[in-house]
Amino acid sequence: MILVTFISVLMIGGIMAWVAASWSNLASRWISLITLLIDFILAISIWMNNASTPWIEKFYAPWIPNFGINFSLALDGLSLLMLLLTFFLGILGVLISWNEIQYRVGFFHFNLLWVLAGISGVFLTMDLFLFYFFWEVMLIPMYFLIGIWGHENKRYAAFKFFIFTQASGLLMLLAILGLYFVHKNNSGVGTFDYFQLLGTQMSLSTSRWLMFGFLAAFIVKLPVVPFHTWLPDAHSQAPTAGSLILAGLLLKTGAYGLIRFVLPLFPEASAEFAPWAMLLGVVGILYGASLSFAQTDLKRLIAYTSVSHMGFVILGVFAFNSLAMQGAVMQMITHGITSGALFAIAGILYERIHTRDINAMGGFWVKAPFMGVTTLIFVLASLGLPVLGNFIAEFLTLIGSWQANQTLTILATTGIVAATAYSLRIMQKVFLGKTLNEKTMTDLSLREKLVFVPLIAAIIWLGLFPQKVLNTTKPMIDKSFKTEQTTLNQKDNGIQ
Amino acid sequence: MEVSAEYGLLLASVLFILGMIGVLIRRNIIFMLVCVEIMLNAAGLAFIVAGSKWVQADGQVMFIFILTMAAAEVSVGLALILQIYHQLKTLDEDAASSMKG
Amino acid sequence: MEFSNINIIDVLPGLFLVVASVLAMISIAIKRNHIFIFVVTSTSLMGVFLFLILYASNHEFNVEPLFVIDGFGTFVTGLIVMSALAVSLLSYAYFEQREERKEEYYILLLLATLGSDILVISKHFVSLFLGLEILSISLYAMVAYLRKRNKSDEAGLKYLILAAFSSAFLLFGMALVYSASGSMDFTGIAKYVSANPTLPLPMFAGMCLMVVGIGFKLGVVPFHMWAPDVYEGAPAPVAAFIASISKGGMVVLLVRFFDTINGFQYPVLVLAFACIAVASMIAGNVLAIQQTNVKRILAYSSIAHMGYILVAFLAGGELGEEAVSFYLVAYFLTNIGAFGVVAILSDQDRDAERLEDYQGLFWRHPKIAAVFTAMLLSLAGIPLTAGFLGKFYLITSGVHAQLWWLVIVLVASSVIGLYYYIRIIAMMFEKAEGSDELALHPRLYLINLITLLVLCALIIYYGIYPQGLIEQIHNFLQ
Amino acid sequence: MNLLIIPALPLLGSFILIVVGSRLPKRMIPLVGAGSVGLSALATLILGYRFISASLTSLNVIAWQWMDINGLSPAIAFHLDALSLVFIFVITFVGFLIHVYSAEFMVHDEGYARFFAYLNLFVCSMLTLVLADNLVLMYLGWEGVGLCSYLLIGFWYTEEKNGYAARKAFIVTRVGDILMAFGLFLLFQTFHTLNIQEIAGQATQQWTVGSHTAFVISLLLLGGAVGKSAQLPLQTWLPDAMAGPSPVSALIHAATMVTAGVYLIARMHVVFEFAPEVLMIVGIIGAATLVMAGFAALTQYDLKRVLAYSTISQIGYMFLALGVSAWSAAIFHFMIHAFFKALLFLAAGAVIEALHHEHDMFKMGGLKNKLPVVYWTFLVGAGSLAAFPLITGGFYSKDQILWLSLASEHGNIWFFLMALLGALITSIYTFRMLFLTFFGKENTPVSHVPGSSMNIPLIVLAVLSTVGGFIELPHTFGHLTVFSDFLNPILPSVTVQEDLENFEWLIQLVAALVALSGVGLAYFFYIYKPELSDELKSSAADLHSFWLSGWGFDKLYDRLLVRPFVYLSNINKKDIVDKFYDGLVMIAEWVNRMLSYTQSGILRWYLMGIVIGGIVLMALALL
Repeated sequence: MILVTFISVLMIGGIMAWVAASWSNLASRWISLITLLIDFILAISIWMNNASTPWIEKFYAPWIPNFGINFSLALDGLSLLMLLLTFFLGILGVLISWNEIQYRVGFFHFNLLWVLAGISGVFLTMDLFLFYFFWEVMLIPMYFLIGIWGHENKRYAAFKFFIFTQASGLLMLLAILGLYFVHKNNSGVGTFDYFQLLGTQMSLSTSRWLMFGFLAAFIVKLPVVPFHTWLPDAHSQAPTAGSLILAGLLLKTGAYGLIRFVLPLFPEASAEFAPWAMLLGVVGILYGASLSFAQTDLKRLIAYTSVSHMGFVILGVFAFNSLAMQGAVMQMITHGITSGALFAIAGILYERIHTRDINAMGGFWVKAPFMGVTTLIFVLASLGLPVLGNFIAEFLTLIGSWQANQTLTILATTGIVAATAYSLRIMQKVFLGKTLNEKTMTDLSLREKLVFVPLIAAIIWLGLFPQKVLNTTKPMIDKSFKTEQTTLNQKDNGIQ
Repeated sequence: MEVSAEYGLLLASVLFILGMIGVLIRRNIIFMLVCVEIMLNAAGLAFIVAGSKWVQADGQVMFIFILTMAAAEVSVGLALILQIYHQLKTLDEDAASSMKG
Repeated sequence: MEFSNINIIDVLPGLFLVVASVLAMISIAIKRNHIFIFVVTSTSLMGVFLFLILYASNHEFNVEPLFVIDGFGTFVTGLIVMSALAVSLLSYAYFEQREERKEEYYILLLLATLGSDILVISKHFVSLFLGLEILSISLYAMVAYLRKRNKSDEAGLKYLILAAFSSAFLLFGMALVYSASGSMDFTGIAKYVSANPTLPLPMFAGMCLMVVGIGFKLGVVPFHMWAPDVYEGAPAPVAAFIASISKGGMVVLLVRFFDTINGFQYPVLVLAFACIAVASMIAGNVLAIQQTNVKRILAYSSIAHMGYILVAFLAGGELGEEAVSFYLVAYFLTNIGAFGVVAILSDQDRDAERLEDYQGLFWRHPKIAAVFTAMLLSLAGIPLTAGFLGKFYLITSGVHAQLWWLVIVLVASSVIGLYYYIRIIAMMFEKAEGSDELALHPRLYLINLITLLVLCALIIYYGIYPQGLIEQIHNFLQ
Repeated sequence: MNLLIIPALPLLGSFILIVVGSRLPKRMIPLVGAGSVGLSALATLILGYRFISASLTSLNVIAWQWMDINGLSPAIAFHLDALSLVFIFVITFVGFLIHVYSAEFMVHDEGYARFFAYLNLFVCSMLTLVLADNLVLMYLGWEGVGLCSYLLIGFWYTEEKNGYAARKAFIVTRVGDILMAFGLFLLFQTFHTLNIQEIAGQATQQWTVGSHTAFVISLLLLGGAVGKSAQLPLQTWLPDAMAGPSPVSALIHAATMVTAGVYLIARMHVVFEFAPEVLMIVGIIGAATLVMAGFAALTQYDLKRVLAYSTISQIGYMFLALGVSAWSAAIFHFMIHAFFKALLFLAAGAVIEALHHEHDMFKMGGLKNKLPVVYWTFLVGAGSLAAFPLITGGFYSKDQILWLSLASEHGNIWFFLMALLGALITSIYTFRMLFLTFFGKENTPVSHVPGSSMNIPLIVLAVLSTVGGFIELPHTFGHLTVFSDFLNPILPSVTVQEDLENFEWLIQLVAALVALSGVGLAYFFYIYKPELSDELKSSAADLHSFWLSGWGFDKLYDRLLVRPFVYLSNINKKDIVDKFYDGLVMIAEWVNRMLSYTQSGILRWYLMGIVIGGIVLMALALL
């Protein structure tokens, strides 16, 4: 039941926030903040006392029996972590847009909360139809967030985002239906239930096609080069909270989908596809890095770093061993925090100097040392410095993928050098060097500190005490690698 | 004397095609209407031929329906043509092309 | 044929409609009064609808030789009547603001509904022809009803000539089929067809010519070109009627005819329809992407949607029919809703058809904008709307029948489709600057608003909880 | 007393300074900064005393389990043994002295607190590096010091070029780091652990000398070491790193961080011993580097750049020693070098500050009497660097390396000759530096004379760099082996080729003579006949500029790597992939235009459409 609460609280909160705005914007801000806090505390409480069972919580109710469609939710370690991330970033999103958004505040928070509701749904649902349902539902409010409160080129960005994700989503729908009928023909029961579909027997070619259907949706969301071009536009045009949620959460739904659906549903096909997927990941890492090094629009730059970082996720997921998988999950979380923070910084810089062009920035450290330190920390995180969470993620991913494929791992690791280059470039261009454009520059306000201190704490905590997180996902990952372990061993022997 | 149904149908189709070509090439709306009527009557003829082929009354019944419908259609059509003429001061169909794209 | 009361019940809806139209005429003869005739029309439609809800059953009953009243027919009849009701509800306010004489419109409306109803239950060329012509001829008048407007007349004339032209094809086709098979009864034709596996040329030719006629009514490529012009010229409620009811009847007829004669055994016909479907889906969507006239956009989208329906039609079988029925419901509701919005925003000098008319609508009339958004999303097939489940149903049937190519085209083209729906939505959420001078100043009638809200509620309800509707369809289609 | 406190104190200090540094009164800042390091130095002394008196071999402390996923279970755990003890002693002690020095040196800088914060952070990470008991934690320290060096090189961040130097340092070392990372991956794959002791244990069980895996792994680790220790081919960052304040150069780029590579190899010597070829490579790198850097140092104008190149070349000696598996000799030279090189840098810093930030030696001169303390201490340091016979620590440490480079079982005559050549050059450039700076006529007036808190560290270091040498005396006289005995449990003592044992005195004699002759040459060229040096310079101008530019490595890498990368990323700034999707859109719009022509609004077209449709259908039917 609590799983339903997670989603419904957000939806109701959203409506309340919209209504409340008609008499006070502040009210709607507070409402959405409180709503998210409630969910966050709920999630935390579950996390604190969860047994290491694969499935912590389940909810099930029939919805469209004729198609065997059920409203079935379930929570395991992975979903739990993702939920935590969702609510955490959600809270920060509300805080960061506290002053930024002055236009149609109520509707803004409505959309914000409904996006989060959709995302939570995606992370929770265990019915493929329902999954697709939420998958689409989360797009609409996101579209509005970009399209209404975005920057100068918002229309284009919003369209691009919407159409890319929709197109890929429809392919996934086809694949889902294909799976449905395959299962129906095998067993006579038509159902979209994840657990029943898990062991579906099918010919390799069939599963290959279906897998590509699923992949289409996920690698566009992730995004994987060459399906990434919606991302820079969407990220750079969205309002701060929007970019924060895009980078922090929406991309993760893609990775989540890979872990939750593609690998378990099509083990052989994905094992067969793994090398190519890893290759795509590496291409993403390097390509994203080189592009972000060239950008002059700060948000665009950060967006391309996301492309680069999500490359590690797909690399780790398709390395088919628990080390890399843990790394990938970790990367999902840490990248969520890091990129979120960087976008937040870009946002508050924009609030102050009304430009995103880094050539118009420089030497802000003088005026804003706190902001400088904060940025420094997250820049270092994004270049994978130990002590910060991203290091754990990348280290695990790479040490895992090394077991699977060494050449690709080597290439991926060179991406870290590139990461150093572009990350330090941010620092240099914005905070070091000659002091420019500093008249309107001010240091972090208390509210902004309230945003960044938790982020910093989180990223350092993840870097020093990752075990708690790793334990949370451990049961689920161990379970999912009972089958793959064999293939991994074969790979191992192949290497020695 | 006996005429096989095929010839009847052939005649009908020739009529039909004539009418069709007429509709396609005439510019004057009234003539277009007339040509449509020709096509309809061609169809009617085809029905009658078919009816006589199967020695049934249905074909002729259908023809009567067609006549009625044609009449109704023409009446509405003429009304519209009047309106068009009021507005465009011409019966050239190509003039009535304000909506496009 | 024996008149046990159940059969009376079966034929009653049609009779009701006849009676209603006659009543309407009489009322005019007595006294011209808009409200009165509006009330008469609406109540009678309402009555028929309620009657169907209460007494409709899914058993089959033939009125030899013309009509067959079965579950499918009854269901769609109900749908048509309900849609007609919605249209008439929307029409009142619309025509109240126009200067023409309003009363005859309702007679035409009722007659058109009757014609469509006859199409739905007909199983014989004669009844088919009758229904079709009753529908068309009343539509000519309805399209050209606002005779002070050039567009309206032009649209009417175009529609008339094209419709007559295409029905000539249809008739000639019928004649050929008749001459070949010796029967104008679907079942009779079916017998003939099953008797001799290789059909003679005239038979085929006839069927193709019939397809031309049918295709025209459905407005599918390449018989679609009338659609945008007519939609643009016709009064918004009439456009709604054409978009939904007149097409719905034809769809049902097509399904029935093909099922009875089992047309799927002829690859030629299947191929023909496949090509038509693909062409419609692509052309319809592509034509709309740079269109700036909302009515034309909706016209093109309806072309595409007919293409979608053809996919389910080709899929055939139990699932196919269900899909068609469900999609018709969603499509009717959505289209009427969409044109309803256009209608409610129109004022006496012109319809609200320009894209700019919708700029910032969300901040001026949130409710209407919300409804329109829902309708457009439903057309685009986004979850939380009936349109999504409709499309889901179609794709399901397509995948089930392994029509991969059609399904792929469906998906791809609906992606193109997204663009122009979103464009309108984006327009509505723009900041409302500069749009004031060209903004229309319609008088808002509560009745329209309520109708729209009801439609919107239905769409969302079926989008979230389709189970009930699906059950209904199941019962009727057994 | 807990081992943790040693790295914890500086961390605490830096934390305090970062958080509240800006609000602290100016006096407090050095108190916190230097105080914390001082305390941990004290702690080190106490701990070291305990350690030796209890004659422990090792001491382990586990703070907490870092992560634990099937097999990979690195902990935040520290491991103290003789080797790491030497290192933490040097780090904390020299570190403390440098902090004290900085307290005065940096006092007028507005980033006072920031400076100490970074410096403390550095000390902490360096301690973590050397104390780590597993390679992951060591990697943490490894990256940490890299970060601090980045921050401190770019400390004066308003200068564009400082930022560039800082980034260069970070990125170049990062290249080495990822090689090391590969080493880690491979180690984990082979042994399923990254704990150093366990690796050592398993290596001895599983490997035989010359095993392929061992070869690859140690090569990769060497890559890391080369990066950090600025050896060929990754040495280019160090000279630029002089952009940082002098104390930074003293602490990071002379005494401690740059020797992390030496530490790594010494720490993993078990692995390296299974790969003699790699050890040979280490030696070659060392030899090549020390000569290369020596020549480069000969030609520099900038006082600090000379020291930088000399650091590179001295570390070259250490590598050479490691290469001939004279482990303790390398560590010994590390310690002595830490003393005198820190001393030299601090002194140089004092000089530069005295001449308000004049770096060019040729604009200096005659400071002998102006800055007596600096002069004398600098002299001691220079002597030690030039290995002035018998009285300096440098003599003993370097002489050991010279001897073993020939006499060790892995040694050979070429190593020896290179080392000898290096020694000659070393003493030449050292005293060239000394003469140019302190002798001759005064070119720039002295603005400000260093105070006590700058002088005291200089003196202490001077003493250390002299007496430090006497704890390890060669067989030929004294034969005192405190240091090597102390390290023996960790680092095996080197085995000398029997046939050479009796020639040690000869070698020492040669070495001494070489050192002295170097001094002589320097005197001849820069005091006795200065014009001669200019003629020499002009006669071999190309060679001079070649050496001046550090053998043109910078240019090479710039052409080879940097520019291509920047060029590639810049031409693709607009993201070529996007063009493809734009293309799709354009196609759709084109089709749309084409189709809109059919919607001409003319009835005839529409009729025609219907007819054509009919005909097509008929055609289908007929087929």
